[in-house]
Amino acid sequence: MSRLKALGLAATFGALISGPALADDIVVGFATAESGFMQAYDKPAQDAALIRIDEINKAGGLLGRQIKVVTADTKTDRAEGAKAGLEVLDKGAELVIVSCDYDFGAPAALAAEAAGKVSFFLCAESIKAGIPGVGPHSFSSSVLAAVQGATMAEWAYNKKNARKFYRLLDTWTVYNKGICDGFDWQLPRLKDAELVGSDTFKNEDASIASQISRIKALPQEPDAIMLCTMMPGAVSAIKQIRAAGIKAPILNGSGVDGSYWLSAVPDLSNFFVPAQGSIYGDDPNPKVNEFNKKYKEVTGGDPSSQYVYPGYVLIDVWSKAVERAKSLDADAVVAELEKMKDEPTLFGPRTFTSEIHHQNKGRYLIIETTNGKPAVVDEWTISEAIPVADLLKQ
Amino acid sequence: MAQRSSLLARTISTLIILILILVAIAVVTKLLGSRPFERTVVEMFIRVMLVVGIYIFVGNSGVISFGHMGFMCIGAYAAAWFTIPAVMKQVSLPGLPNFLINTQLPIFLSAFLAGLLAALFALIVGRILMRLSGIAASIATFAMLAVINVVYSNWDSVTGGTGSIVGIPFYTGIWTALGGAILVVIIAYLYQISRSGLALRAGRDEATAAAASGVNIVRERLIAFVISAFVIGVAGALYGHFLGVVNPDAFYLGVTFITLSMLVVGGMNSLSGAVMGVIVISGIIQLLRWLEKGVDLGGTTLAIPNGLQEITIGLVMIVILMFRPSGLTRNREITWRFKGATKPSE
Amino acid sequence: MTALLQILFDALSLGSLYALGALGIALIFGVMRLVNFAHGDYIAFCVFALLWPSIDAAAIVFAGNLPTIILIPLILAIGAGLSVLSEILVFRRFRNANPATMMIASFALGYVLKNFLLMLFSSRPKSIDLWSNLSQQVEIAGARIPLLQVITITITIVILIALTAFLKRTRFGLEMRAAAENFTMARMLGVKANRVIMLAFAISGMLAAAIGLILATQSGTVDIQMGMSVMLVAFIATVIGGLGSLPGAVIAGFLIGGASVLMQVILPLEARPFRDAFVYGAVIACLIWRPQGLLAPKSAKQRV
Amino acid sequence: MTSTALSARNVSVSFDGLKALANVVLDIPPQRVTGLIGPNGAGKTTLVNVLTGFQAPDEGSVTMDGKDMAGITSFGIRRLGIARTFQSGRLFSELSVLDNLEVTGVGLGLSRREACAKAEAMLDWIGIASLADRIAGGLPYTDERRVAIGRALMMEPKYLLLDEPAAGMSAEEADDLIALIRRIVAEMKCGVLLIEHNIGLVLNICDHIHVLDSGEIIEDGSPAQIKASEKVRHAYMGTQAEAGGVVL
Repeated sequence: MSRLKALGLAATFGALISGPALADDIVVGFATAESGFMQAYDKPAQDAALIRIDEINKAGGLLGRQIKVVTADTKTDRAEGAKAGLEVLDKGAELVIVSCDYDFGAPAALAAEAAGKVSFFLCAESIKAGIPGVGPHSFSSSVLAAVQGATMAEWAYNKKNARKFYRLLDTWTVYNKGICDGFDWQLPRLKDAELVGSDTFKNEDASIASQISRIKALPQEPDAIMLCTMMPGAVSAIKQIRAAGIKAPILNGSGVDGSYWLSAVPDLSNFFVPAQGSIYGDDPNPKVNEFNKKYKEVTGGDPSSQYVYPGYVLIDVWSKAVERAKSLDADAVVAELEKMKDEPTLFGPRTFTSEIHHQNKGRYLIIETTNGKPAVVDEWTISEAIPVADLLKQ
Repeated sequence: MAQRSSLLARTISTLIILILILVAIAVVTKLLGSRPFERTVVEMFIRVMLVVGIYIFVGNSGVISFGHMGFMCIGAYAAAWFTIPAVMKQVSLPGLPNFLINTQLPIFLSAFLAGLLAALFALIVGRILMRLSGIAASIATFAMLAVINVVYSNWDSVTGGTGSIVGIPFYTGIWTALGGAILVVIIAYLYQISRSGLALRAGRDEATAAAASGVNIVRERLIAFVISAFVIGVAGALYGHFLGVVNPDAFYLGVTFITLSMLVVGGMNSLSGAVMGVIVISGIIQLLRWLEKGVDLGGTTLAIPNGLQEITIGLVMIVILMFRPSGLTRNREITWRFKGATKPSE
Repeated sequence: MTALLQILFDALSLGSLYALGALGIALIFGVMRLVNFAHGDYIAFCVFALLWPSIDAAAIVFAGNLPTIILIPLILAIGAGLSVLSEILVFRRFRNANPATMMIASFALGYVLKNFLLMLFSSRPKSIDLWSNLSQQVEIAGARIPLLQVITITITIVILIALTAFLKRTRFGLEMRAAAENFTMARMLGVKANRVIMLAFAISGMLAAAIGLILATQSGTVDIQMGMSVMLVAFIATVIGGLGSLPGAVIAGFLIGGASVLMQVILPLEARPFRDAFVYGAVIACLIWRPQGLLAPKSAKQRV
Repeated sequence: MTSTALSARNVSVSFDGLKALANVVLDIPPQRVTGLIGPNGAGKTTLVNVLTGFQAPDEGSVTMDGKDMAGITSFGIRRLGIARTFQSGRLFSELSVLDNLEVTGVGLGLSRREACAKAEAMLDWIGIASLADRIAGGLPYTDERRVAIGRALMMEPKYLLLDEPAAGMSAEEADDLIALIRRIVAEMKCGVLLIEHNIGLVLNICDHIHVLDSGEIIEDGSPAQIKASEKVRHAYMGTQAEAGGVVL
């Protein structure tokens, strides 16, 4: 990051964070990781959220009042997370924004719930990040992992004529299992589609040679491999699969979106990722490309993956709900959020109901990587929302 | 020959001092009135339970265990099974047996049963593992931890897999945690002065000579293993009620190393060492976190960069161990007397 | 037959990584009874040395761009240097401390290293393309194996032979073996303790660097956690093999790799996520069966 | 065969193919001091280990008062009344002297209160009551030996096996030790096996002496017989010329 840009960042956010708090200000609290493992995942989405807040403030504020941001570091520690939640609440936060991951964000979200405040996960994709795992005032602005698996299965079936699927699950996280769960839900709904094999591995496995041997032992290569994994193991798995000469299309969740890792697998092709928006400058919506430019201006770097976007979306939908409720009262804001049906945002429509505060159906861009170059090739929305009951079972 | 005062009279001062220190910390915290700080102290009291729990086995037997956080895992999940409302369990943990789904116990009964479950598990596994000693025993306990972790991370219908289980009632506040810590310190003290405690410590110093004194080390180790599993199981339950969510990842290597470090830095062969290790390390961590957030010095804010706290605490631990290889308390117990009879020569 | 051969290759490739790790840990344990928990962080450190410090998502390749002939010695030297430095600055002061104290000190050192890397590079895994032509397949008797695995196995065997020759034939080696068997005795017989220990640390650090390079080439990833799982398995292998026994550590490393691959192959799908539980269960069984390890050196036998 | 004695019957032990004990026959009768001498590496300590259950014999058996002791653990054997000391002291270094003795008490089933009382009485009996509260790790050599004997004597064992108790003692201290051993036999009715390098001490106090060399009993008899034995002289001259020359 160049010094000049760093200054720009300080100027924009510095005013937001350290400016004097006026009695009239609306306080938004970030109980997110500023250090440790989660920092790398929280920061980009948080920056996007700050961009949206800045836009709102420049446009006259929310309910005519300026939004003021307070932060507390969770240090990627669960117990510290709960403390960070309390800290921002003590500073008067009306909205508590918590870590990207459900496990690390939940303690702070639970603190907000106990205080009767609205909480939003920055980009959690588990059904628990919302009513089932926190309570009636909690939301996530991203799209469920299961939708990603379901989207890829249905899209590959329709557009790539895939019939024989292979499923490779990394059992490390709920996110990974969520992708495969969505895939499992979708597969029986696709006529003639069949699962020709299934296997598991662990993200930290030094080698997945035996899993690959199992794929190679199939009488014929599958039409598509559903790979449910995330960083850092994903790169290793993809590299080993391609190195073994398996050329079948690889379907993934959004966790592997981004070009920062592609250098590890030169000339990767036939590789598909669902994304809420494109970071590659070719989003069908020009406003997304404008946002990317703005993000670069403010932070000094391009968005590294689609996980920047949910941060922007959450401030967007929350502020709309506040404007509509004409109040900061948590119940009133939640009621307005739950009225949203296909509410347009820069990164696809959002729907919340009293049953689910997450997206069980969503529009995804399909990003295909060919010869190491990712590009938007299609857009897909699953034909049927995944029923809440099925999601909870998983 | 002068009549010797009873064992209890000779050693009780350690117990009283440790309890007074814990109570004083709780009272001061309440007076300060900061909610985030109060949570820090609650977490510290739970750590006291964990470290003293490990001490009961490790300190008395001399066998380093990497497996005890497995008991914390068992305890925390048991507390989840016993206290989450039935409606939530039906959905999130459908694999639980019916009687468990339909039970919802009061928190203290649940914590006690959670401890018992951990103790029962320790009894079964310990009958095999306690035959080992030295580094082989350490590795075997680590293998036990790994097995527990793998099972709880993947038995989705009963444990929720790698995902967090939610819906555990919030309960553990500062007085509950203080009560838990005091209770555990008392248990550790009573074990230490018991027949089994003495025999086990003899075995720690000289296993062969202990056997030649009629001590069945395997049995005494098993007793300590089971008691410490109970204590840590209860601590796990309170931790669940403290955080409101449990996740297998929270009971794996990270917490194993931090608790062992606290024990060793404090002095692993004494109860005072276990307690002081937690207090001193927690204190330093808190201090560094305040520094990280920034200290206001006459208008200018002085702050250390994020992440430096972790590096510093690691260095502090190395330095303490360099100068005090047997820990801050030098493996002694704190007593009224300065030149106590319990002073080991060095 | 081909399937069996494939299993054998898969087992050998995983096992050789573990064996190299176990060798690094066993060497240090042999000469100073230290279980070095920082070993995994040495691995990560060496791999991060390929990159320029940056917390951006995309890696800035630095040393990784050097020609192979310079790159390999450089990374090995970094591993050796880091390892020797930690001995001089930290472990030397713990010569007479009990094993638990040393273990916690090494853990604390690893914690410092890890967080240092975290500060410089952030937790985000970075990608790097190292010798990607090594990932092409070779076919041996119908079984396929990536060239890299062939090289890994070969390197392991070469290192083993070289190390064995070094230990058997040279004066340094003789001293080190003597020290591993019975340190106090060796010292009394005039073995220069510091020299032998430093040498052991240097070799151990180089082994860590070698593992790092192999892992980075294979996975294309540079990650803070990357040495962790190899280190844990290596640590277990060292104990199962018989503490202080270098051949034992290597054999146990291959055995655990083999067991892991075998479980992956034979377990039914529902049980496969529990693979490691079976592997660790086997570890416990093995310890109960031979508490002193598979190849315990004579000095390890307890004397009454 | 004496019916009341601790006996080794044709005991053989080998380590890695090397014979440590071959066909050893030895009786330790009650209320007597039996001596066991022999050059370094003769297998004396191995024999003690076999007699106390720390080492299972490859062949042969150990019996106490006619009862076969095979398969009984070392702590089980102590509970049956066979106590021992170790060459290297092996006190519980971080415990006090009193606690060192108490360990045997609780090991044999007493409560701590009872064990404490017995331990105090034992320290008194040996004459080291003043050491009670000292930490064992820092004791001088002779005191260490006496504490070790006290620890073994707790609860009045039937047999006591002393492994080189006088090593490193001055002549005066050795005399005290002789007096103590005499009292043990007389007052506790205990059968004692004494292993010593100090052959003078053994000849002085023992009723019957066995000589072990390279794992075999090469001679046994009264002190006078041992003194006169050509075999013994030869064994000592061969392996330990200086010791043999001076003592015999």
